[in-house]
Amino acid sequence: MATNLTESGMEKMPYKEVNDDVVRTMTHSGKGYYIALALSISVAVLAWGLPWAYQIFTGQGVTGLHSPVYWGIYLANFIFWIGISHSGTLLSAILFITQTPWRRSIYRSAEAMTFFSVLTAAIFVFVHMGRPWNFYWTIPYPNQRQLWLNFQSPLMFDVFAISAYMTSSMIFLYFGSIPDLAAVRDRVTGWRKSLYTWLALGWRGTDAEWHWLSKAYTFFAVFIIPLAVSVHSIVSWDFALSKVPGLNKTIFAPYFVVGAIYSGSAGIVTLMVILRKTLKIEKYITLNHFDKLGILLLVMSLLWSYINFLEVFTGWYADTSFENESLIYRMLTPPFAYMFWLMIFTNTFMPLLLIFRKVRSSIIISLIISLGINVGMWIERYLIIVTSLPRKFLPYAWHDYFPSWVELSITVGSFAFFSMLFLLFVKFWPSLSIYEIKEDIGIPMQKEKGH
Amino acid sequence: MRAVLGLFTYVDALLEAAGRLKDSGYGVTIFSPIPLGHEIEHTLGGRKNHIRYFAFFGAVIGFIFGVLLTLGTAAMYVLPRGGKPIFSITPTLLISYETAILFGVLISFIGFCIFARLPYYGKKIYDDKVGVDSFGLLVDNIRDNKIGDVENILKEYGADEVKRVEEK
Amino acid sequence: MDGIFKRILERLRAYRVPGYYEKFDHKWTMVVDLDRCNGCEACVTACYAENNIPVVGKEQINNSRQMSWIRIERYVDGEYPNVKVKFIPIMCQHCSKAPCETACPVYATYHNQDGLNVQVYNRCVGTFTCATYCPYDVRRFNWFTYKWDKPLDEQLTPDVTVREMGVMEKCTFCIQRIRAAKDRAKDEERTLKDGDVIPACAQSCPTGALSFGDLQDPNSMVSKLAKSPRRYRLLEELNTEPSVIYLKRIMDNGDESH
Amino acid sequence: MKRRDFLKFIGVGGAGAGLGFIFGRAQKPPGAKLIPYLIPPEDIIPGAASWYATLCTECGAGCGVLVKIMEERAKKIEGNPLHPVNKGGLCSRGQAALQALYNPDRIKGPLKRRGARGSADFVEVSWDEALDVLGQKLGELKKTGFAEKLWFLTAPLSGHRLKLLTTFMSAHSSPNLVQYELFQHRELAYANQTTMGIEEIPHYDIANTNYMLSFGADFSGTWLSPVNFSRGYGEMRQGRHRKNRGRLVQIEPRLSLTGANADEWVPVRPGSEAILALSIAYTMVERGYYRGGDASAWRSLLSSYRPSEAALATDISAEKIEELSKKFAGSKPALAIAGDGALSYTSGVSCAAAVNILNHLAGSIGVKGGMLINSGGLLGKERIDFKKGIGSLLDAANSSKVDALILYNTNPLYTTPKAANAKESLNKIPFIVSLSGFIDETTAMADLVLPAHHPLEDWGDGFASPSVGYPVTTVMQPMVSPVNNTRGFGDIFLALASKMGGGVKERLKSDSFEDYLKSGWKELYNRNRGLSAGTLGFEDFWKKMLANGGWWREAEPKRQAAVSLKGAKQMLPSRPAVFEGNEKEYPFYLVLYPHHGFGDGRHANLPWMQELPDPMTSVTWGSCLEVNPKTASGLGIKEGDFVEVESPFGSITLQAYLYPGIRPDMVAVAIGQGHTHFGRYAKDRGVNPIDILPYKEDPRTGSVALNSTRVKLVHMGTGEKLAKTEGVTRELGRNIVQTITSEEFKKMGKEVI
Repeated sequence: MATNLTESGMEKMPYKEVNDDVVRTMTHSGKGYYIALALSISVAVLAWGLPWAYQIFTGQGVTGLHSPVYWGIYLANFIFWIGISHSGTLLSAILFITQTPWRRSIYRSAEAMTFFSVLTAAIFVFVHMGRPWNFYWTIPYPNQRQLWLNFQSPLMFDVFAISAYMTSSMIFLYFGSIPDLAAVRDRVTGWRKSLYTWLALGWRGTDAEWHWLSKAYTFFAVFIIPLAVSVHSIVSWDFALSKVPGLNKTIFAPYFVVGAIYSGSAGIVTLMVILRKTLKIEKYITLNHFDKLGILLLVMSLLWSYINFLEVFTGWYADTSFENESLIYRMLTPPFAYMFWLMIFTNTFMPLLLIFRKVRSSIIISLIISLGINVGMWIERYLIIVTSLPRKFLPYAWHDYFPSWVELSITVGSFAFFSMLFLLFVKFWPSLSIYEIKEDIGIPMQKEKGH
Repeated sequence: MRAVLGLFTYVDALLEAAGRLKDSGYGVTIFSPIPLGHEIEHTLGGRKNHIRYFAFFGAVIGFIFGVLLTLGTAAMYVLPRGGKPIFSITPTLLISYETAILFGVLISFIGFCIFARLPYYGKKIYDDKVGVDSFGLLVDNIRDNKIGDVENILKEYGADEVKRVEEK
Repeated sequence: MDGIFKRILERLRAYRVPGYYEKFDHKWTMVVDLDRCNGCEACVTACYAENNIPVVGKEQINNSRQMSWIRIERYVDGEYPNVKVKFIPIMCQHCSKAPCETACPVYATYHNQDGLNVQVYNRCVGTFTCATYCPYDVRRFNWFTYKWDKPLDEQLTPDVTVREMGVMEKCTFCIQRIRAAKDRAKDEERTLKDGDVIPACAQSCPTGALSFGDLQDPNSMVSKLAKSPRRYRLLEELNTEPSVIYLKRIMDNGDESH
Repeated sequence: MKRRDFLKFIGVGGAGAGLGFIFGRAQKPPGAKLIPYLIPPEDIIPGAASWYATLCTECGAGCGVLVKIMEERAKKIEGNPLHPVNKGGLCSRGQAALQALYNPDRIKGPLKRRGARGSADFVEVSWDEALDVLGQKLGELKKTGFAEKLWFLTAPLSGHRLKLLTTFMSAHSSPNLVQYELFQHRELAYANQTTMGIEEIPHYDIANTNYMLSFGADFSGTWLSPVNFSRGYGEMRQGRHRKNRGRLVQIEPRLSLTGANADEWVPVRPGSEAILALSIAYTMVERGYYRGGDASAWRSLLSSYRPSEAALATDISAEKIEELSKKFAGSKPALAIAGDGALSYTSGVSCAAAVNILNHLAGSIGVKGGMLINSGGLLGKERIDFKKGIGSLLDAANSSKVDALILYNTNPLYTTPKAANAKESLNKIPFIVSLSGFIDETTAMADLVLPAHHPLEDWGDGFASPSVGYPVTTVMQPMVSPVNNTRGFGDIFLALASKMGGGVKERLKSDSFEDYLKSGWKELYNRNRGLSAGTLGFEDFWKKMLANGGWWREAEPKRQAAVSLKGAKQMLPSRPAVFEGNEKEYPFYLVLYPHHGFGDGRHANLPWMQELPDPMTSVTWGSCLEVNPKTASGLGIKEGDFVEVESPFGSITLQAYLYPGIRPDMVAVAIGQGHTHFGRYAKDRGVNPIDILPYKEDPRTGSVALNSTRVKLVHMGTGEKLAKTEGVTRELGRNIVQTITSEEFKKMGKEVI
């Protein structure tokens, strides 16, 4: 270790400083934090809670949906948030198995992002329902209605996939942070102490506990990767199993999984930039992290662009009136044409800049590119649904779709809801993994013999 | 019986002390803020990994639960739909795949709690400094007369602090 | 305990065959003779009267939320003066391989013993999947709980439920008339004969374009009409196997019309 | 609290901020009332339905219907399968009759005017008080010797209701009973009378014809008897007993619903249909297809309609005329008909005569598949009094010869152009009584409103005109007990007669219209052997007739008729119909047609009719201006843009609809919308195109011409979306409506059945 940089590019510091920094991020919250929290809670309630209550009481008619476009912006949001959630799986599980060093300081908040975006997505399932007060009919429990559920329906696959994914990502997040909760438990007082004592399950850091933790953690990592891939292909099968000309394509499962990982990584880059600035943890998330994330984004953007081109190409190649109409509607008729080309610009051309190291290691440009990708990916989900459903088989029944104010305000509300959850997470949970960073710094040895 | 807790800053010193004490018959537990899996294995010998079986059986049980749920309910209330067979393979496999992973995760988490005997909120021997930067070595079931030798060994290997703790 | 396993095993063997459920009691079929249909929309109003379909008002029609279970589609090709107008009445096709049935998570729509694609209103949770999967766009949704101004609700028939908001609905081939005809046949101890059941639209059609009957009964009018060389089915290439059979319209492609 | 409401409260609705909102909104629905029958009336079995036969009065066709009654509420109207006019079928307006019965805007009881006339400010009065006021007013008129100053304006009536009314008016010694309606087919009756000497409108046997020339007749939509003609159209196309498929040629400037189903569309210039028909007739005589004795006389009579000259006037090529006449003469039996589209010009009656000439030359009068002559109904012939149209009433009112006017089932202020300033004339009438069930434009001017029953609550009968070759009578019986405090049409006059006493009272002695009807029928029963055959006395006959819905007996129509040369000579038009407004300033013809769902505007207050998409434009809840896409692009008009349509007599503004099936030099608007009163569904919705027409009454027939002005279009700018249900009407090669050519169909040979 000639230079005093750790493998992941952080410069070494004593263990104690790591503990202090993490506890500082949790206990000291500046005025800015409270303003942000208050803002996000109020926007979440006003932009999501009230319009939703209004929609429940007046009926789904307040949205812009109609025949033949029965799925609209709610489904686009649902897929967008499920897509963002695959970032956690990628960062913490896949990179954990491949032992990449630079994941150590960012995987915890990535997992948190997974869990919160799955939560937001799950709530969208209820928002888009026609009669949400009967939601419990979609849960397979023994009942006296002499009726079980149609397990051949893609919607039932969704119910299972999302609930499995939500529980396993929650366990994955909680399980990985038990040692940190114990470390924080020893440093805080008052109600926080009783909270973390309860949460840390009496962890003492004995070698036996560490042994079982690392073993179980490997299994979780192994389990959650195929689950994430299956969740997003199931979400894509809601559309691919239909007979709508724009949606009925076999490329949809890989297309959605790649799109998910792509938008997830972009989400992580955005989050890391914001987290780094607000929590003043520049020491831990260094430019090397952004460099590596940049490469990841570049790879994913090329993969996504290939599959997107493939989807359009197969549609065009079939040359049936059904496919052509939905392509023309998506690529050439305003206002969808503007959104389509904006998406192509932000998702394909802008990330090509990440080839240059200078771009990758500049925080501002990475932020702009990742925000562009987030916007682009939302537009992609929105376009998939909203430009293929109005152009189904019978031209007489074609009607265009534009979201109403209720839908738009609920979309804004969902972003506020996500940021509210994240702001609470930062204060109630160690957002950096203390023991992983210490491991990264290295084990204090008396004699400098090679390991 | 009595117990002694020694706090070290350097891991190699601690491991040597632990090896020596273990050879002379004392029960040794090592506290550390970071997982020392490999180092401990070299000196004190590795442990078997029982979580494997939990994960495997959890997945199998989950798979069976999924199959039973889909096919069993279809058999109980026969409602034909869309010309599809009542027992169709693909949806069953899909749902069993999901439940397999779900049960796998849940049962291996339960397995971890069993082996680490974790959710235990009673009083146990513990020192706050272990969570930050020092490494603890707890030696227990020492007969009263041997207390002195154990403490000397610990100091000999450079323990920063040696404390007698009550066995609870 | 072995009773249950024996039942499941026995069903396992029986249900594996995809076509297990060919043994429906009836194969209700609607034959639409497009050469007779003149697009006068008497069937649309008859359906409104028979099935308590709500009137949604101008603003909802602007949002394309009309609730009619049967609609007359009009395709106008050619420029003035060689304008060719074609009408086609489209209602739920009651497909025997219905994409909507497999999609509904709560069995709100399934293929019942009558061979009809049944829509169960009180089970519907409103996930819209069936309407998205239907290639014929014939499903209608109750966007609001629609009101009937005071004495107009006297006209609501008790045979058909009035749907509340959040429920999907579609043409049911006047299932209340099928049930009533079956009851009458049972009271008179005879099996259903052709012409017992006639939906409101077929009954009111002035040109006799719509005829309805059971395809499984060989000497019914529909099975004779179904053998006509002019028969075709809408969007047959999607192999949903619809049970509405259209008879081609005779139209000279207008070259010698002027 | 039901479980579902509980779930809505507790959590699904979102955070507490929303809860206040939730509590405010959720009230429980009012408890529904059970049926408290201790001793249920004999035919009320809760849950079981019974069907009663009656007459549909929504348009003049007079189809027989069955009404499904459950727990004393009318649930559904279906066609009466036994009735010879509609044989079980029914049009959408017939289905919607229930909505008029249970309409929320029906007048609840007799009203007396309180505010200024026309303000529709009424006060409820009791029946006795209202009848006293009317009886006293009529008695006063009779005493002062001005009995003839009582006018009665009604829609065409038939059967015993007309008989009662004529006896009442003659007892009151006033000859001024005016039967007037916008689409009353006066031109047809007049042309038949002058050319063939028969009054009834003949039965057009479409089911058996091989080749049909339809001049502006939208017979599957709104003309004459749509259900009967649609049944005929269905048989003509795919009748089981037919050897080959009939052909339909539609000759009209704007493609109507019938035109859309035709094999050919001949877009003739508006107003020149008569010239085209006569030039076809001339070519038939010229080419020798007509071998009648008086061929030379016909040739000289029709000499001025050579195809070469006619081509200029009608904008149809001479070869086309030759081809049409060759086909028309060649395929026996052929049939030519003239509908409202071709007859409502200033000299529209000439086209009806021209069509009679065509049928005569083709030898299809009185022949199966042609024009079958109807004989008069049981109560003798109903003669249309051509002298008594709306014009006669307005002139009398202007010269203050009218002291009291009674209105029934008619809305002249809506159906007459503003140019006739009917409102001022009505204002001159001191005392106006309306028997309408709704407050429409004319009833708003009334001083006294005596709401008559809706036909489904009332007794009566009707003699179908046009009938189906043999006389058909349909009986109207009350389906449900009256919904509001209204009285039967006959009962009002019987009560009035007993109140006024004197001559009127002896002439109308029976105490209720049901007895009057029954005694009338008893007379008929005793007079005609045909009725009494196979019945055990009058009561049994009466029961059977009520069960079947009427009385008719199949008979081969044997009456013959022929077009006389002299009669035809008077009717020949010298030039196409004249249009007001000069060509340069008002470049476009304005053609009006009855809306598919509203007829002449009488059904605009039915929600089902407002929501029924128009068959050719799919526009609902409003009006639209149909304009040719090329003309529209020339003026920069896109769909949904507001366009001001200005004629020399007024202007209306409505949204444009690009309609390929219309001539570029004309625009078309449907009649039916644009009501200023008439209930919540019809009020202030769309525009009434009749307002901007000139008041051109044809002196011979007394009917107002609808296609009689030119207009200019002013593009007002983009409005909001047009409320229509169609998406894209191009088929894009997706084979949705698959077609085969007639040769392929012939090769298919006899179909299986």
